[in-house]
Amino acid sequence: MALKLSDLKTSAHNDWCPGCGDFGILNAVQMALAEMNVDPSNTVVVSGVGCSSKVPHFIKTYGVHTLHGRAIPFATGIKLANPNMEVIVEGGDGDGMGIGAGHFVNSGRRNLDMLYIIHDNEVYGLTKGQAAPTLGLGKKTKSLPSPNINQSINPIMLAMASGYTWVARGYSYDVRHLKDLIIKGIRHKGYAFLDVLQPCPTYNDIQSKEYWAGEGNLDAAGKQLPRTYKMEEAGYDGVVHSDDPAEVERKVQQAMLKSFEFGDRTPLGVFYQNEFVSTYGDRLAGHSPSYKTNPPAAQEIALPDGAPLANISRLLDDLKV
Amino acid sequence: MALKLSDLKTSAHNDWCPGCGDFGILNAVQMALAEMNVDPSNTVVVSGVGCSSKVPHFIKTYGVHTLHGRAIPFATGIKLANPNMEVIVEGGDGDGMGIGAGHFVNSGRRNLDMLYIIHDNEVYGLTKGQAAPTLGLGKKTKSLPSPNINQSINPIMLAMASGYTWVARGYSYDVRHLKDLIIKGIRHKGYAFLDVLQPCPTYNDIQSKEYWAGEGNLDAAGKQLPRTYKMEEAGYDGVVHSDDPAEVERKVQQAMLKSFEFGDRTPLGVFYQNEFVSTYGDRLAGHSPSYKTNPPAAQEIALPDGAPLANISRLLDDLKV
Amino acid sequence: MKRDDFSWMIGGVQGSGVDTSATIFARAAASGGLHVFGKREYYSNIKGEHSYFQVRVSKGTIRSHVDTVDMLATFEEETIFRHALEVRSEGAIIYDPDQDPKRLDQIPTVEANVRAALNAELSKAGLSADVKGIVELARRRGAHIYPIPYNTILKDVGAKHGETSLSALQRMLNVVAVAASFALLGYDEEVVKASVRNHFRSKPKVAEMNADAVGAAYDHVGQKYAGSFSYRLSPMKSTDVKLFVRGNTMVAMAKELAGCRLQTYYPITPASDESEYLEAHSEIQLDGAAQGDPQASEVAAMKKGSIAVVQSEDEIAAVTMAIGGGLAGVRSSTSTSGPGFSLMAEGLGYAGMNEVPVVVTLYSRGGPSTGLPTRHEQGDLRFALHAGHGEFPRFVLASGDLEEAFYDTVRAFNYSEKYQTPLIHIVDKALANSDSTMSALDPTKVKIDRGAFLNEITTAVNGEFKRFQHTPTGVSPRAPLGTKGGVNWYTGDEHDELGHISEDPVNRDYMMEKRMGKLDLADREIPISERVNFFGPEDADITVVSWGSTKGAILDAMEWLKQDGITVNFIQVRLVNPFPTEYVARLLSKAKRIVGIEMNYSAQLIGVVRERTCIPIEQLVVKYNGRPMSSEEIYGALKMIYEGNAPKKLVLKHGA
Amino acid sequence: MKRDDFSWMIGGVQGSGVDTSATIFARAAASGGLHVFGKREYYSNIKGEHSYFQVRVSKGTIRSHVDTVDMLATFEEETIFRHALEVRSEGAIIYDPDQDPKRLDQIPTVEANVRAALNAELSKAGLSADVKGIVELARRRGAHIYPIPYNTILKDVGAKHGETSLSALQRMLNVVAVAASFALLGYDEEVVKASVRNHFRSKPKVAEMNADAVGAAYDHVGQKYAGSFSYRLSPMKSTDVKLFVRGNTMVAMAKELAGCRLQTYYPITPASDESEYLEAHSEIQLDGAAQGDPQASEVAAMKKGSIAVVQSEDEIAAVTMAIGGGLAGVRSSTSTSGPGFSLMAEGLGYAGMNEVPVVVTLYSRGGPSTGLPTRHEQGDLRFALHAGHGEFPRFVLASGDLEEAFYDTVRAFNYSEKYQTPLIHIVDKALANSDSTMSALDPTKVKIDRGAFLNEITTAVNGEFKRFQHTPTGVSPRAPLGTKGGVNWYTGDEHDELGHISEDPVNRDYMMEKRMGKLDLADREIPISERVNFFGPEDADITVVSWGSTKGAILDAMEWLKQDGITVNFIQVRLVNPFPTEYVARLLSKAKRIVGIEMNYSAQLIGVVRERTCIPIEQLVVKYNGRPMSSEEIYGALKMIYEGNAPKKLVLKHGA
Ligand SMILES: Cc1ncc(C[n+]2csc(CCOP(=O)(O)OP(=O)(O)O)c2C)c(N)n1
Ligand SMILES: Cc1ncc(C[n+]2csc(CCOP(=O)(O)OP(=O)(O)O)c2C)c(N)n1
Ligand code: SF4
Ligand code: SF4
Ligand SMILES: [Mg+2]
Ligand SMILES: [Mg+2]
Repeated sequence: MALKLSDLKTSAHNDWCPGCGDFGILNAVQMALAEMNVDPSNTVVVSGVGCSSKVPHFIKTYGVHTLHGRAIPFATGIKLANPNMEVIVEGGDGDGMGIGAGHFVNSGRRNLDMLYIIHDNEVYGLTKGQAAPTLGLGKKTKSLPSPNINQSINPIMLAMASGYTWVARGYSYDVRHLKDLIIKGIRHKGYAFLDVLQPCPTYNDIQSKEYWAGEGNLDAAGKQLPRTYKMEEAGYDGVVHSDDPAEVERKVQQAMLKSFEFGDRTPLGVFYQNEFVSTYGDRLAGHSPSYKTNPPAAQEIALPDGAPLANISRLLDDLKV
Repeated sequence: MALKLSDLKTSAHNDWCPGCGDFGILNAVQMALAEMNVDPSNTVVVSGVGCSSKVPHFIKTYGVHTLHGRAIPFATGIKLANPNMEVIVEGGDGDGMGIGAGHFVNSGRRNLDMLYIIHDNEVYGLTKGQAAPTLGLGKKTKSLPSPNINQSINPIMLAMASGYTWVARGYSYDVRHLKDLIIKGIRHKGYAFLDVLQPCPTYNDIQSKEYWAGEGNLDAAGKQLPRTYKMEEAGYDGVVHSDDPAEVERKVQQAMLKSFEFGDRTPLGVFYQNEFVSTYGDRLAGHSPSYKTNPPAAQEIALPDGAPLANISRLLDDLKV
Repeated sequence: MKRDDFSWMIGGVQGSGVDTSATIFARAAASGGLHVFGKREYYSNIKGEHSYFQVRVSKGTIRSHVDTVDMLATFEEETIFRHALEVRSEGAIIYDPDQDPKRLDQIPTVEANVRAALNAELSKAGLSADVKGIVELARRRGAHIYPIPYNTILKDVGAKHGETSLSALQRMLNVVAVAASFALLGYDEEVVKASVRNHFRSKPKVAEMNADAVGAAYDHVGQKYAGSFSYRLSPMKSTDVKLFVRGNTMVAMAKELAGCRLQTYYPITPASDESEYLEAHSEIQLDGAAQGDPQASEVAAMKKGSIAVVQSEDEIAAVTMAIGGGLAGVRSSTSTSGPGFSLMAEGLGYAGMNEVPVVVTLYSRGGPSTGLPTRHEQGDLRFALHAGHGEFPRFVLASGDLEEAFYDTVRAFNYSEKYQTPLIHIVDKALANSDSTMSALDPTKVKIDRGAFLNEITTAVNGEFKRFQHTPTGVSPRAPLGTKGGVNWYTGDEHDELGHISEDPVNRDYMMEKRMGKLDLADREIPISERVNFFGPEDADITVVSWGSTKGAILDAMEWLKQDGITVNFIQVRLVNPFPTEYVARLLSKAKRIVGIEMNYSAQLIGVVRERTCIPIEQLVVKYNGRPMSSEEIYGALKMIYEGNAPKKLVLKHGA
Repeated sequence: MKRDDFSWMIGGVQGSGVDTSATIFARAAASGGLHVFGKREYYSNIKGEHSYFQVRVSKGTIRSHVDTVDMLATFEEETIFRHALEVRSEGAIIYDPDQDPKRLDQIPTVEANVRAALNAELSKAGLSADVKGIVELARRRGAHIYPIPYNTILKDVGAKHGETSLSALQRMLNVVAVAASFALLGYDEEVVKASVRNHFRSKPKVAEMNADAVGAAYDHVGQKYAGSFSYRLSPMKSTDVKLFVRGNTMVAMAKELAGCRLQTYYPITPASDESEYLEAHSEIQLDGAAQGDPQASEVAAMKKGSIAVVQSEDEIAAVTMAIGGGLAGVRSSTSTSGPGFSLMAEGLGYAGMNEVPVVVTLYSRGGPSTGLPTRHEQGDLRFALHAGHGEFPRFVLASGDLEEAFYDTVRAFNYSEKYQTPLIHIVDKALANSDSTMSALDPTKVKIDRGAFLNEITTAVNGEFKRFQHTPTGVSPRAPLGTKGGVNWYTGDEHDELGHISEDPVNRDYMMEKRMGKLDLADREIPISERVNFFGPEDADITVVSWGSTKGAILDAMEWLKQDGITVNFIQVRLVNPFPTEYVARLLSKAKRIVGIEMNYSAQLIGVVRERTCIPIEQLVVKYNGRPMSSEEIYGALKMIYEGNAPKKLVLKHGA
């Protein structure tokens, strides 16, 4: 039975500001899940804390709205426990690359098979518009009393440096393209990172919908040129096609160089994709084969009468005097 | 009066293992400070927790041995309070890029004028040799029961992605070269990062002194080829010579590409240096000019009788009914 | 119980200017010499959810809110549905009759159970579930209903100023609601206009238009409802009402006065307002001696200083940066609330171990976890007392009202620096976000005491300075990092006098006793007057024990109870650690009937009192629904207890 | 006080095999049916600092260490300097006479104050500050000195096996020291050889050479010192000595048995050993039913499972990953010690708020801050009870010995899952790092109780499942993430039955009462026998209250006191939260004289007892120098108290 978009809507009241870019991302996720016909009860959306992190409440799969900055380790625990579940992580840029930067970097080292979507609005929405790590040095959004005194982080570059094996960027008002990216990210075997440009009309008057649409960016004929473009359409191929280390290195470097493009011509699409890296699940199974065949969440641990199923007599034997 | 090396030695007992690479780094730091003839009482070495982080106790400047992973924010607080002090941060790779990765990344956004030295031994020394974030996937040091199941982080790349304005690598057994790098790093106006290859003979039998000396890396004639080389000697120039954004971008990209070299030919020296970025102190002073002229640690806050010097009557005026 | 104050409420959609209207109302009242207390309630949301503001006005001192609503000013439907039935009999409701057809089921932000309850009431009364119905129900229950044709009034005003944009006109809705309220109360029109002009002073045209809106509202009310509402509000000539303030601001100002020169923060509700205030006022005038003395010290005259305010990457960084500042000899602090404080536990222990002064201002909000981020609770006391593994000294100081928050902030830095110990200053959200008039503050009453702070090291041996030198008191002279004449070390490990790692058991005992002993020293040295407030007669029917923001409501309730012939005294503990055991035990041992009052589930302070004094306190009044205690609730609770009708744990439940 | 056990000590440089020798000694004794208790002391250092191991051996049950050293085995100078004077009169010192000329001032690892004290003693005695001098001083104080020519013995053995490498020979120093000790004690040579062979079983050649070294040492002692030492040790035929175990391992094994299938950790002393054990044993045999029943269930037979053991990037990740595992329905835990636990406060609150079962094993070590990472303290109890802002339920369980640690670990998972509440299991370092013989463990005694755990959702409405459904007990049926039949939500915010954010005050009250009420439920349901141990006669001269690893020393001391005619009973609190208030109050109200014994500065448990019972406990015995309490110290302290000679707070100070 095919999943309909409406099957993925919940009864929870959505209290995002009118015009918030979060709506587009929510729609794209729901469209992707519907198109993939996922089993909602085998899917979980895990988030941190922030405006964007309220998103699980609006999607009718399992939803875990966690702590500020901790979406990744919560999701990691869920995926480790139940590797057969579809795990999607979402959260804000402050959540993911401010307070959560340590997890962002170190989870890149694991290559767990999940998708992480950052709502990149360059501000801390829910706490009233302070600068997020993606806001450029000297930028002054309407929420800031004076220009930002921190340099910004480039999420794509940081993801590449951290070892994500699928790295992409989408735009919250290009819902169809975003939906396609989400599907690719979910299908990717390994850790996928999707940075989504998300206008926050309430606090960020710089990276606005109008800005991305090309306001003030006119061609010779005075026509607005949108500030985003699709890399793939421009001939870019981020996919690693063989596990030859030289090819891998080339593609990594290409993605890093590509990540420098930002502003008047901001690339959307897949910067990098490498299906040849073992997942963390594979690696655990290398050490303990039953991790694959009988993963934690699938294991019975006791008989109906409560007798434990684990037999530790071999462990006790080692301790015999 | 010139500072002698012996003036920088303390009475504290050094309990590193015989042959530990930490000794070379300690020596290099002391030599650098002596050569620069710093004022020990205007200098502070701040560290985290780990074998390497015991280092402040062996240097006769002020020393602050902090918490695991928190050397950077402690040092940040010190530097913010007393911008005229020389602040050097040291710590392990686990300390800096494992538990401390969030600070590593976000402090890169500030460009405070300090030097951060990581003792890169690829293991957690003080807790008995677990894998550090710099140990490669599948590597099995003698301390590990089975091969490492995490991918590694490239510290140079991470530092570049985080916005450090001076990024270099040294080797703990090339003390003179290391000393020169430390001097450069201290002199750099902005946030400097120095990754130091540091053999841990007790737990890491892979990245050993012999390995770096070229064991098993033979040329056609059967001669050992050292696995490190000096970039500058090979014609590499990491310095940004003008504040033209194109030049900056080129140099950043060059450093990132260079950081891919590792293993049989590992570059030492300065990957990147940019003196054109405003420091955090400058930026604070942009907002509050007295930060430069009368910084926190220099300010008197009370008269001898305890009367506060701050006059808040203008603030109170705003609240008058 | 006879209230002679007036309780006014306004509500609306978050982000639509509810705050502004309440501020204008309050300032207009305050500038007429009246005492004002304001309390804001809002969701953890940016735009769209319901928020409301309650402003209490009186000729005499008031310190709390009440549950009763004397007048409800509304301009949209949700506020009417949520609050109309709270209006007392003979109270007033101002509303826009254009809203009459709006239906309850069209408002998605109203919770299902709230909606169900309203539907039930309306249908029981045979009324429709729309604005018209609810207004009618309120009328039946005794409220006076004042329909105000907002749009007509606004259009007229707009026409006069050539303003036709609907959204521009809509922005004046608040002012019309405020003005209509004042008009009904017979309050001086010019005072209101002056207040409005002052509020919009940066935009003169807007100011004039709004002042005209005030006039139009007054005209309308004057024509239609002259004298119809019985309560009158009038300005008073001379009172001690001098300032109109909010909790965060009080703490921020006091930090500058206290000499705090490094403030770190990671954004969090309701703490970040304080840091943002400091950021906006980071240049500091250092001619402070002039405050008291016209012949100000020359050293300082006209000098300026700066407080570095830094947004950190997380709260671990915030607290460790502040400790770094403390090590460098700068009075440093960080402000946060529960979730952030949870991340500071390890840092606190480092400060304790290394005897670093640092002040953490903890704005306590509804927990646990993310909890109720914009709601009220005193739920963090026990955690503040025990945060961090192992044993180290710390001060825990809790203020009860805005004036206390001001002076306590200065004391916080003094205690922390003098005893070289971290200090947690709890300011609960009910203080942080409440507004109040108060009499003038006197910065010259404040003294700064830095304790054994060295500007130069003269005792170094071979260049090494014993930072943790053995002394009889346990307090060692402290030289900041950067002090000439020697160097020393710090480490989170147990250490010797120089600050080097030491695992020696003898040194360990000494250092533990040195550190922990400082609390005993402080216990001996800090006067009781700075640690506990005792209100009421020595001999009373009821002895209340409480702490923090409940102070105002308890004091207000005490006055009403006195009118009823019930005498109450009140032990307000401010310095919870070191706990003033002897003094409190002495007061309690004389008490007839002890009642613990706290805005949390488990009566945390009472646990501390039991632990320290072993005096059992069985009667509790608690509240944990996320709303602060009102003076009426406390009045009712104590009366019930006095009459012997209360359960052992009386749970207060009022709030919307 | 008459001890009939034997206390042996060996010391050496960290990393030089002190552990190995002690293990060989202990196993050789245990395999002879003797009871053994071993305690290790070491610096926070990898190589070079001094470490020592004390092994106590007895024919009867022993549960603690003593201060007295009956025999000191050494093979290098530092151990002689540090410990020679601890050897009792008539005790024995084994040493290498080649060390005689080594001077105290040549050992940089000896702390200045320790050196000064030794120098003073030696010079007072007119002896040189070298090994020769200290050995002479020990002899004068009554010790028997046994010089052993290690090098000669080793060279001879080496020659026989063609081994000339000095470092290879040096590696046998330990074995020679152990063998010489046993030889002096007249212990069966073959038992020792078998033990050595077993230890080196993976390297047969090394094993043989070491066995020969044992023989050579026996030969040497036999020739030179036959019968010269009076204490004899001999194997016993049948005893209940079955296992030789260490704390970490007990907990790890029990976790596998309890069904824990996700363990996260960030390396930290002394916790990581447990995780590393689990990592090395992550394949799990699931035919456990066979343990009790030869006709094992077919479902399970021969099936294998896996525990995922994950090194996280920090402890925040460790605890939140484990909570993630808990949400997914997997019994999950993390192990840490103080600094790591400090970082878990926020995560704990989330688990409490969302009713997620998760077990945190807290290996308590010397605090505060980095503190004394390899030393002992029970300093984290109060923090464990209150960690995390706001109010949420949690269990705090503390084990007193290795067997308890095993069974408590299983209970920990049961409580946590049944009441859907985080649990902190405190195992103090003195347990984690002590080794002990014990009788067999019985896995069939263990039952797993998962509480209201759903495998399928049948009650979803419109696909939405009420995870936090109102129930009379407060415990709602729980379906893991991934369960078919519906979905639900979790949030750190206050939430409704579905798990969606709710700020409604009525719902809030309900949810607070639901969560906190589970502790009352547990208080009613969990039998006292699992929560408190009560030892000794109902009616006793002294009633001791304590918790954790002091248990063994207290029990041992009680036996000695009984011999002296002093009766003691002992309340050992295991489940500190929910606190067994009524039961403890009842016992205490009958007590003649109550003594609180704790290995921390402020007597944390006693504070809890005072808070809960309001019974004042004034007499304390505490220790906070980083060394565990010995049975001798407790014996001495209680005797002093009995005789009325003790200060109110008696601080124990023994330890090196
Ligand atoms: C430990 C902790 N610190 C601070 C907060 C307060 N807080 C809530 S949301 C938020 C920032 C949200 O910004 P972002 O992650 O960019 O999400 P957005 O609202 O922009 O979608 C902060 C700091 C918190 N909840 N927890
Ligand atoms: C919060 C916390 N977690 C864990 C530890 C334990 N710990 C001490 S040192 C260390 C790792 C040290 O590794 P690294 O930083 O690489 O330094 P190295 O010892 O290799 O020089 C750890 C995990 C700690 N001290 N604090
Ligand atoms: S504040 Fe910004 S990010 Fe948050 S809901 Fe409003 S528009 Fe969206
Ligand atoms: S363990 Fe390794 S890093 Fe640590 S002191 Fe020894 S050699 Fe150096
Ligand atoms: Mg954001
Ligand atoms: Mg390391």
